[in-house]
Amino acid sequence: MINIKCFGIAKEIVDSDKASIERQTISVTDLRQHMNEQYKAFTQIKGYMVAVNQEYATDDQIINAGDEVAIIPPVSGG
Amino acid sequence: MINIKCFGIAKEIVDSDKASIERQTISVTDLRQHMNEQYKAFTQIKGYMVAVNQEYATDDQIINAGDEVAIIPPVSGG
Amino acid sequence: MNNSINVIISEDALSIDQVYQNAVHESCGGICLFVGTVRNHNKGKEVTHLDFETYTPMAVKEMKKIAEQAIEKFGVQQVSIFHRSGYVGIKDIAVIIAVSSVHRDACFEACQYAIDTLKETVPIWKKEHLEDGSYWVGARP
Amino acid sequence: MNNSINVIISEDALSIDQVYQNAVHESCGGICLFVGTVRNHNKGKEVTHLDFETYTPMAVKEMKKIAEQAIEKFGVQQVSIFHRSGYVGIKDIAVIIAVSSVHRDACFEACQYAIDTLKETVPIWKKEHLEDGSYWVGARP
Repeated sequence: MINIKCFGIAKEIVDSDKASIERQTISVTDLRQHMNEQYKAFTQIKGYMVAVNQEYATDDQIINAGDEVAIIPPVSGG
Repeated sequence: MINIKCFGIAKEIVDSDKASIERQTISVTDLRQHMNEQYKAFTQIKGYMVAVNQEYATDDQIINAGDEVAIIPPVSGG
Repeated sequence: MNNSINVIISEDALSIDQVYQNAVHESCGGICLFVGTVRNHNKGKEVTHLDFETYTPMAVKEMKKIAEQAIEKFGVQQVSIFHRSGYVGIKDIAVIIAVSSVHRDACFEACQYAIDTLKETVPIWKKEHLEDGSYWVGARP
Repeated sequence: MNNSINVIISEDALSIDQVYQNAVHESCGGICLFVGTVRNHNKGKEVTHLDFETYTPMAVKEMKKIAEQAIEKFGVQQVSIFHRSGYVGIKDIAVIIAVSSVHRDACFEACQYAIDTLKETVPIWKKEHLEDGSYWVGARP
Protein backbone atom coordinates (compact mmCIF):
# COMPACT_ATOMS: atom_id res chain seq x y z
CA MET A 1 0.00 0.00 0.00
CA ILE A 2 1.16 3.53 -0.86
CA ASN A 3 0.54 5.99 1.98
CA ILE A 4 0.25 9.66 1.06
CA LYS A 5 0.55 12.68 3.34
CA CYS A 6 -1.73 15.58 2.50
CA PHE A 7 -1.00 19.23 3.33
CA GLY A 8 -2.73 22.58 2.95
CA ILE A 9 -5.55 22.56 0.43
CA ALA A 10 -4.84 18.87 -0.29
CA LYS A 11 -5.76 18.06 3.30
CA GLU A 12 -9.04 19.92 2.82
CA ILE A 13 -9.79 18.14 -0.46
CA VAL A 14 -9.08 14.67 0.94
CA ASP A 15 -10.66 15.72 4.26
CA SER A 16 -7.78 13.97 6.03
CA ASP A 17 -4.05 14.45 6.45
CA LYS A 18 -3.49 11.11 4.72
CA ALA A 19 -4.70 9.03 1.80
CA SER A 20 -3.65 5.64 0.44
CA ILE A 21 -3.58 3.66 -2.79
CA GLU A 22 -3.78 -0.13 -2.77
CA ARG A 23 -0.69 -0.72 -4.89
CA GLN A 24 2.84 -1.95 -4.26
CA THR A 25 4.32 0.36 -6.85
CA ILE A 26 3.08 3.34 -8.87
CA SER A 27 4.54 6.14 -10.99
CA VAL A 28 4.10 9.76 -9.95
CA THR A 29 2.00 10.36 -13.08
CA ASP A 30 -0.30 7.45 -12.21
CA LEU A 31 -0.56 8.55 -8.59
CA ARG A 32 -1.59 12.00 -9.75
CA GLN A 33 -4.20 10.52 -12.12
CA HIS A 34 -5.51 8.22 -9.40
CA MET A 35 -5.87 11.07 -6.90
CA ASN A 36 -7.48 13.39 -9.45
CA GLU A 37 -10.11 10.76 -10.26
CA GLN A 38 -10.73 9.93 -6.62
CA TYR A 39 -10.97 13.60 -5.61
CA LYS A 40 -12.19 15.78 -8.51
CA ALA A 41 -11.37 18.97 -6.59
CA PHE A 42 -7.67 18.35 -7.26
CA THR A 43 -8.29 19.34 -10.89
CA GLN A 44 -9.63 22.72 -9.76
CA ILE A 45 -6.50 23.83 -7.91
CA LYS A 46 -3.33 25.21 -9.45
CA GLY A 47 -1.75 21.78 -9.51
CA TYR A 48 0.59 20.10 -7.04
CA MET A 49 3.99 18.53 -6.77
CA VAL A 50 4.63 15.08 -5.34
CA ALA A 51 7.44 14.49 -2.87
CA VAL A 52 8.98 11.05 -2.36
CA ASN A 53 11.11 10.54 0.72
CA GLN A 54 11.11 14.30 1.34
CA GLU A 55 12.43 15.23 -2.09
CA TYR A 56 10.46 16.66 -5.02
CA ALA A 57 9.76 13.82 -7.48
CA THR A 58 9.72 13.80 -11.29
CA ASP A 59 6.62 12.59 -13.17
CA ASP A 60 8.23 9.32 -14.31
CA GLN A 61 9.62 8.47 -10.89
CA ILE A 62 8.46 5.13 -9.44
CA ILE A 63 7.07 5.05 -5.93
CA ASN A 64 7.24 1.85 -3.87
CA ALA A 65 5.21 0.84 -0.83
CA GLY A 66 7.10 2.11 2.21
CA ASP A 67 8.27 5.32 0.54
CA GLU A 68 7.27 8.51 2.30
CA VAL A 69 4.95 10.18 -0.20
CA ALA A 70 3.39 13.64 0.07
CA ILE A 71 1.16 15.85 -2.04
CA ILE A 72 2.65 19.34 -2.15
CA PRO A 73 0.14 21.98 -3.30
CA PRO A 74 1.57 25.40 -4.29
CA VAL A 75 3.72 26.49 -1.34
CA SER A 76 3.21 29.86 0.33
CA GLY A 77 5.73 30.20 3.13
CA GLY A 78 7.54 33.36 4.08
CA MET B 1 36.71 85.89 11.74
CA ILE B 2 35.89 82.59 10.07
CA ASN B 3 35.83 79.69 12.54
CA ILE B 4 36.42 76.20 11.16
CA LYS B 5 35.61 72.86 12.79
CA CYS B 6 38.10 70.07 12.08
CA PHE B 7 37.27 66.35 12.14
CA GLY B 8 39.11 63.07 11.68
CA ILE B 9 42.48 63.45 10.00
CA ALA B 10 41.88 67.22 9.70
CA LYS B 11 41.84 67.45 13.49
CA GLU B 12 45.17 65.61 13.56
CA ILE B 13 46.70 67.88 10.92
CA VAL B 14 45.59 71.09 12.62
CA ASP B 15 46.30 69.51 16.01
CA SER B 16 43.01 70.98 17.26
CA ASP B 17 39.31 70.52 16.63
CA LYS B 18 39.13 74.11 15.36
CA ALA B 19 41.01 76.61 13.23
CA SER B 20 40.26 80.20 12.21
CA ILE B 21 40.96 82.66 9.41
CA GLU B 22 41.06 86.41 10.07
CA ARG B 23 38.60 87.38 7.35
CA GLN B 24 35.00 88.57 7.28
CA THR B 25 34.30 86.69 4.07
CA ILE B 26 36.09 84.07 1.98
CA SER B 27 35.25 81.66 -0.86
CA VAL B 28 35.50 77.92 -0.33
CA THR B 29 38.34 77.78 -2.87
CA ASP B 30 40.28 80.47 -1.01
CA LEU B 31 39.63 78.80 2.35
CA ARG B 32 41.01 75.58 0.96
CA GLN B 33 44.10 77.35 -0.41
CA HIS B 34 44.62 79.18 2.88
CA MET B 35 44.40 75.96 4.92
CA ASN B 36 46.67 74.04 2.52
CA GLU B 37 49.34 76.73 2.83
CA GLN B 38 48.98 76.95 6.60
CA TYR B 39 49.05 73.15 7.05
CA LYS B 40 51.03 71.45 4.24
CA ALA B 41 49.83 68.00 5.34
CA PHE B 42 46.38 68.79 3.86
CA THR B 43 47.94 68.38 0.40
CA GLN B 44 49.02 64.84 1.28
CA ILE B 45 45.55 63.50 2.08
CA LYS B 46 42.91 62.44 -0.43
CA GLY B 47 41.32 65.89 -0.32
CA TYR B 48 38.40 67.18 1.69
CA MET B 49 34.99 68.76 1.32
CA VAL B 50 33.95 71.93 3.08
CA ALA B 51 30.58 72.17 4.82
CA VAL B 52 28.88 75.50 5.46
CA ASN B 53 26.01 75.58 7.93
CA GLN B 54 25.94 71.77 7.93
CA GLU B 55 25.57 71.42 4.16
CA TYR B 56 28.25 70.44 1.64
CA ALA B 57 29.47 73.62 -0.06
CA THR B 58 30.49 74.24 -3.68
CA ASP B 59 33.92 75.69 -4.48
CA ASP B 60 32.62 79.13 -5.46
CA GLN B 61 30.37 79.45 -2.43
CA ILE B 62 31.06 82.51 -0.22
CA ILE B 63 31.50 81.99 3.51
CA ASN B 64 30.75 84.80 5.93
CA ALA B 65 31.90 85.29 9.50
CA GLY B 66 29.33 83.60 11.74
CA ASP B 67 28.70 80.70 9.32
CA GLU B 68 29.28 77.24 10.75
CA VAL B 69 32.21 75.95 8.68
CA ALA B 70 33.73 72.47 8.79
CA ILE B 71 36.49 70.58 7.00
CA ILE B 72 35.13 67.19 5.95
CA PRO B 73 37.91 64.71 5.08
CA PRO B 74 36.85 61.51 3.23
CA VAL B 75 34.05 60.01 5.31
CA SER B 76 34.21 56.41 6.50
CA GLY B 77 31.06 55.67 8.48
CA GLY B 78 29.16 52.40 8.43
CA MET C 1 36.49 29.91 6.93
CA ASN C 2 34.02 27.60 8.63
CA ASN C 3 30.57 28.30 7.31
CA SER C 4 27.60 27.54 9.45
CA ILE C 5 23.95 27.04 8.73
CA ASN C 6 21.05 27.31 11.16
CA VAL C 7 17.60 26.25 10.08
CA ILE C 8 14.60 26.09 12.42
CA ILE C 9 10.84 25.74 12.18
CA SER C 10 9.31 26.97 15.41
CA GLU C 11 5.86 26.90 16.96
CA ASP C 12 6.91 29.80 19.18
CA ALA C 13 7.54 33.46 18.43
CA LEU C 14 10.79 34.06 16.55
CA SER C 15 13.57 36.12 18.15
CA ILE C 16 15.47 38.43 15.83
CA ASP C 17 18.28 38.55 18.37
CA GLN C 18 18.66 34.76 18.35
CA VAL C 19 18.83 34.66 14.56
CA TYR C 20 21.29 37.56 14.58
CA GLN C 21 23.53 35.85 17.15
CA ASN C 22 23.57 32.76 14.95
CA ALA C 23 24.74 34.78 11.96
CA VAL C 24 27.20 37.32 13.38
CA HIS C 25 30.86 36.47 12.79
CA GLU C 26 34.01 38.33 13.76
CA SER C 27 35.47 38.06 10.26
CA CYS C 28 32.38 39.71 8.74
CA GLY C 29 31.62 43.37 8.18
CA GLY C 30 27.94 43.02 7.52
CA ILE C 31 24.77 41.08 8.17
CA CYS C 32 21.63 41.40 6.11
CA LEU C 33 18.39 40.28 7.75
CA PHE C 34 15.01 39.88 6.17
CA VAL C 35 12.07 39.78 8.56
CA GLY C 36 8.75 38.75 7.03
CA THR C 37 5.77 40.06 8.99
CA VAL C 38 2.04 39.54 8.63
CA ARG C 39 0.28 42.37 6.80
CA ASN C 40 -3.17 43.55 7.91
CA HIS C 41 -4.45 43.50 4.33
CA ASN C 42 -4.13 41.51 1.13
CA LYS C 43 -5.78 42.18 -2.22
CA GLY C 44 -8.06 44.80 -0.67
CA LYS C 45 -9.32 42.59 2.17
CA GLU C 46 -8.60 42.89 5.86
CA VAL C 47 -6.54 40.04 7.25
CA THR C 48 -7.07 38.93 10.88
CA HIS C 49 -4.23 36.38 11.16
CA LEU C 50 -2.41 33.57 9.33
CA ASP C 51 -2.01 29.89 10.00
CA PHE C 52 1.14 28.17 8.74
CA GLU C 53 1.13 24.46 8.06
CA THR C 54 4.52 22.85 7.53
CA TYR C 55 5.81 19.54 6.22
CA THR C 56 8.53 19.96 8.79
CA PRO C 57 11.24 17.39 7.94
CA MET C 58 11.13 18.18 4.22
CA ALA C 59 10.85 21.93 4.87
CA VAL C 60 13.99 21.78 7.03
CA LYS C 61 15.81 19.90 4.25
CA GLU C 62 14.77 22.46 1.64
CA MET C 63 15.77 25.34 3.91
CA LYS C 64 19.21 23.75 4.39
CA LYS C 65 19.57 23.43 0.61
CA ILE C 66 18.81 27.14 0.24
CA ALA C 67 21.40 28.04 2.88
CA GLU C 68 24.02 25.84 1.19
CA GLN C 69 23.24 27.32 -2.23
CA ALA C 70 23.49 30.85 -0.81
CA ILE C 71 26.96 30.08 0.57
CA GLU C 72 28.06 28.49 -2.69
CA LYS C 73 26.62 31.14 -5.03
CA PHE C 74 27.51 34.29 -3.08
CA GLY C 75 30.46 33.27 -0.91
CA VAL C 76 28.76 34.34 2.30
CA GLN C 77 29.76 33.24 5.79
CA GLN C 78 26.75 32.20 7.88
CA VAL C 79 23.11 31.68 6.92
CA SER C 80 20.24 31.36 9.40
CA ILE C 81 16.66 30.70 8.33
CA PHE C 82 13.91 30.58 10.95
CA HIS C 83 10.24 30.03 10.04
CA ARG C 84 7.11 29.99 12.17
CA SER C 85 4.41 27.34 12.16
CA GLY C 86 0.86 27.68 13.48
CA TYR C 87 -1.07 30.84 14.36
CA VAL C 88 0.69 34.10 13.49
CA GLY C 89 -1.02 37.44 14.22
CA ILE C 90 -0.82 40.79 12.42
CA LYS C 91 2.65 42.39 12.64
CA ASP C 92 4.04 39.12 14.04
CA ILE C 93 7.06 37.53 12.44
CA ALA C 94 6.57 34.68 9.96
CA VAL C 95 10.17 34.27 8.83
CA ILE C 96 13.64 35.62 9.61
CA ILE C 97 16.65 35.15 7.36
CA ALA C 98 20.10 36.40 8.38
CA VAL C 99 23.24 36.26 6.24
CA SER C 100 26.70 37.47 7.19
CA SER C 101 29.53 38.16 4.77
CA VAL C 102 32.95 39.78 4.68
CA HIS C 103 31.75 42.45 2.23
CA ARG C 104 28.22 43.71 2.29
CA ASP C 105 26.95 43.30 -1.28
CA ALA C 106 27.10 39.52 -0.96
CA CYS C 107 24.92 39.40 2.16
CA PHE C 108 22.18 41.48 0.50
CA GLU C 109 22.17 39.28 -2.61
CA ALA C 110 22.25 36.04 -0.65
CA CYS C 111 19.48 37.13 1.73
CA GLN C 112 17.21 38.14 -1.14
CA TYR C 113 18.00 34.90 -2.94
CA ALA C 114 17.13 32.93 0.20
CA ILE C 115 13.71 34.52 0.76
CA ASP C 116 12.82 34.37 -2.95
CA THR C 117 13.74 30.68 -3.12
CA LEU C 118 12.06 29.84 0.19
CA LYS C 119 8.78 31.14 -1.21
CA GLU C 120 9.16 28.84 -4.22
CA THR C 121 10.44 25.57 -2.82
CA VAL C 122 9.91 25.12 0.92
CA PRO C 123 6.82 23.02 1.76
CA ILE C 124 5.04 25.49 4.02
CA TRP C 125 1.47 26.64 3.45
CA LYS C 126 -0.20 29.82 4.58
CA LYS C 127 -3.92 29.98 5.32
CA GLU C 128 -5.03 33.57 5.32
CA HIS C 129 -7.89 34.37 7.68
CA LEU C 130 -10.11 37.29 6.70
CA GLU C 131 -13.08 38.70 8.58
CA ASP C 132 -15.47 36.69 6.38
CA GLY C 133 -13.60 33.43 5.76
CA SER C 134 -10.23 31.90 5.08
CA TYR C 135 -8.31 30.37 2.17
CA TRP C 136 -5.01 28.69 1.31
CA VAL C 137 -2.81 31.32 -0.33
CA GLY C 138 -1.78 30.61 -3.92
CA ALA C 139 -3.64 27.29 -4.18
CA ARG C 140 -6.31 28.27 -6.67
CA PRO C 141 -5.88 29.66 -10.22
CA MET D 1 0.38 55.99 4.35
CA ASN D 2 2.28 57.94 6.96
CA ASN D 3 5.97 57.36 6.48
CA SER D 4 8.27 57.72 9.39
CA ILE D 5 11.98 58.24 9.70
CA ASN D 6 14.17 57.54 12.70
CA VAL D 7 17.75 58.67 12.71
CA ILE D 8 20.05 58.42 15.73
CA ILE D 9 23.74 58.73 16.52
CA SER D 10 24.43 56.98 19.79
CA GLU D 11 27.37 56.74 22.16
CA ASP D 12 25.86 53.54 23.57
CA ALA D 13 25.51 50.06 22.10
CA LEU D 14 22.86 49.83 19.39
CA SER D 15 19.82 47.59 19.88
CA ILE D 16 18.60 45.72 16.82
CA ASP D 17 15.24 45.25 18.50
CA GLN D 18 14.81 49.00 19.00
CA VAL D 19 15.61 49.71 15.36
CA TYR D 20 13.28 46.90 14.30
CA GLN D 21 10.42 48.23 16.45
CA ASN D 22 10.89 51.63 14.82
CA ALA D 23 10.56 50.13 11.36
CA VAL D 24 7.88 47.44 11.68
CA HIS D 25 4.47 48.46 10.32
CA GLU D 26 1.21 46.53 10.17
CA SER D 27 0.69 47.37 6.49
CA CYS D 28 4.10 45.92 5.57
CA GLY D 29 5.04 42.38 4.66
CA GLY D 30 8.75 42.74 5.02
CA ILE D 31 11.61 44.50 6.74
CA CYS D 32 15.18 44.44 5.51
CA LEU D 33 17.88 45.22 8.07
CA PHE D 34 21.54 45.81 7.49
CA VAL D 35 23.78 45.47 10.54
CA GLY D 36 27.35 46.66 10.08
CA THR D 37 29.75 45.01 12.51
CA VAL D 38 33.45 45.50 13.19
CA ARG D 39 35.69 42.98 11.45
CA ASN D 40 38.76 41.59 13.19
CA HIS D 41 40.91 42.15 10.10
CA ASN D 42 41.37 44.64 7.27
CA LYS D 43 43.85 44.50 4.40
CA GLY D 44 45.72 41.64 6.04
CA LYS D 45 46.15 43.33 9.43
CA GLU D 46 44.53 42.45 12.73
CA VAL D 47 42.11 45.09 13.97
CA THR D 48 41.69 45.59 17.74
CA HIS D 49 38.81 48.13 17.69
CA LEU D 50 37.46 51.21 15.93
CA ASP D 51 36.81 54.77 17.06
CA PHE D 52 34.04 56.72 15.32
CA GLU D 53 34.14 60.49 15.27
CA THR D 54 30.95 62.22 14.13
CA TYR D 55 29.95 65.72 13.11
CA THR D 56 26.69 64.95 14.79
CA PRO D 57 24.22 67.67 13.70
CA MET D 58 25.31 67.45 10.06
CA ALA D 59 25.48 63.65 10.15
CA VAL D 60 21.89 63.51 11.43
CA LYS D 61 20.78 65.86 8.63
CA GLU D 62 22.53 63.72 5.99
CA MET D 63 21.05 60.53 7.44
CA LYS D 64 17.57 62.10 7.29
CA LYS D 65 18.16 63.01 3.64
CA ILE D 66 19.08 59.40 2.88
CA ALA D 67 15.93 58.13 4.60
CA GLU D 68 13.76 60.63 2.67
CA GLN D 69 15.43 59.69 -0.63
CA ALA D 70 14.90 55.99 0.10
CA ILE D 71 11.17 56.60 0.66
CA GLU D 72 10.91 58.70 -2.47
CA LYS D 73 12.95 56.43 -4.76
CA PHE D 74 11.67 53.03 -3.63
CA GLY D 75 8.24 53.76 -2.14
CA VAL D 76 9.10 52.13 1.18
CA GLN D 77 7.23 52.71 4.44
CA GLN D 78 9.60 53.34 7.36
CA VAL D 79 13.33 53.92 7.45
CA SER D 80 15.47 53.80 10.60
CA ILE D 81 19.19 54.54 10.58
CA PHE D 82 21.20 54.21 13.80
CA HIS D 83 24.96 54.82 13.95
CA ARG D 84 27.44 54.48 16.79
CA SER D 85 30.01 57.02 17.87
CA GLY D 86 33.10 56.44 19.99
CA TYR D 87 34.81 53.14 20.81
CA VAL D 88 33.41 50.07 19.03
CA GLY D 89 34.95 46.64 19.64
CA ILE D 90 35.28 43.62 17.34
CA LYS D 91 31.90 42.08 16.41
CA ASP D 92 30.13 45.10 17.91
CA ILE D 93 27.58 46.99 15.86
CA ALA D 94 28.64 50.19 14.07
CA VAL D 95 25.43 50.82 12.15
CA ILE D 96 21.90 49.44 11.79
CA ILE D 97 19.54 50.31 8.96
CA ALA D 98 15.97 48.99 8.86
CA VAL D 99 13.49 49.52 6.04
CA SER D 100 9.92 48.25 5.87
CA SER D 101 7.81 48.02 2.74
CA VAL D 102 4.55 46.51 1.53
CA HIS D 103 6.39 44.24 -0.93
CA ARG D 104 9.82 42.90 -0.17
CA ASP D 105 11.94 43.85 -3.20
CA ALA D 106 11.63 47.53 -2.33
CA CYS D 107 12.95 47.11 1.22
CA PHE D 108 16.07 45.27 0.00
CA GLU D 109 16.82 47.92 -2.62
CA ALA D 110 16.17 50.81 -0.26
CA CYS D 111 18.26 49.29 2.56
CA GLN D 112 21.23 48.71 0.24
CA TYR D 113 20.85 52.23 -1.18
CA ALA D 114 20.85 53.64 2.36
CA ILE D 115 24.05 51.93 3.52
CA ASP D 116 25.85 52.65 0.22
CA THR D 117 24.92 56.34 0.41
CA LEU D 118 25.68 56.60 4.14
CA LYS D 119 29.23 55.49 3.43
CA GLU D 120 29.59 58.24 0.81
CA THR D 121 27.91 61.26 2.33
CA VAL D 122 27.47 61.11 6.11
CA PRO D 123 30.20 62.99 8.04
CA ILE D 124 31.40 60.17 10.25
CA TRP D 125 35.04 59.07 10.45
CA LYS D 126 36.43 55.73 11.45
CA LYS D 127 39.83 55.38 13.07
CA GLU D 128 41.02 51.81 12.78
CA HIS D 129 43.20 50.59 15.62
CA LEU D 130 45.67 47.82 14.80
CA GLU D 131 48.07 46.08 17.12
CA ASP D 132 50.89 48.37 15.94
CA GLY D 133 49.17 51.70 15.38
CA SER D 134 46.05 53.41 14.11
CA TYR D 135 44.89 55.41 11.10
CA TRP D 136 41.88 57.27 9.72
CA VAL D 137 40.23 54.97 7.17
CA GLY D 138 40.15 56.26 3.59
CA ALA D 139 41.91 59.55 4.35
CA ARG D 140 45.16 58.92 2.49
CA PRO D 141 45.69 58.14 -1.21
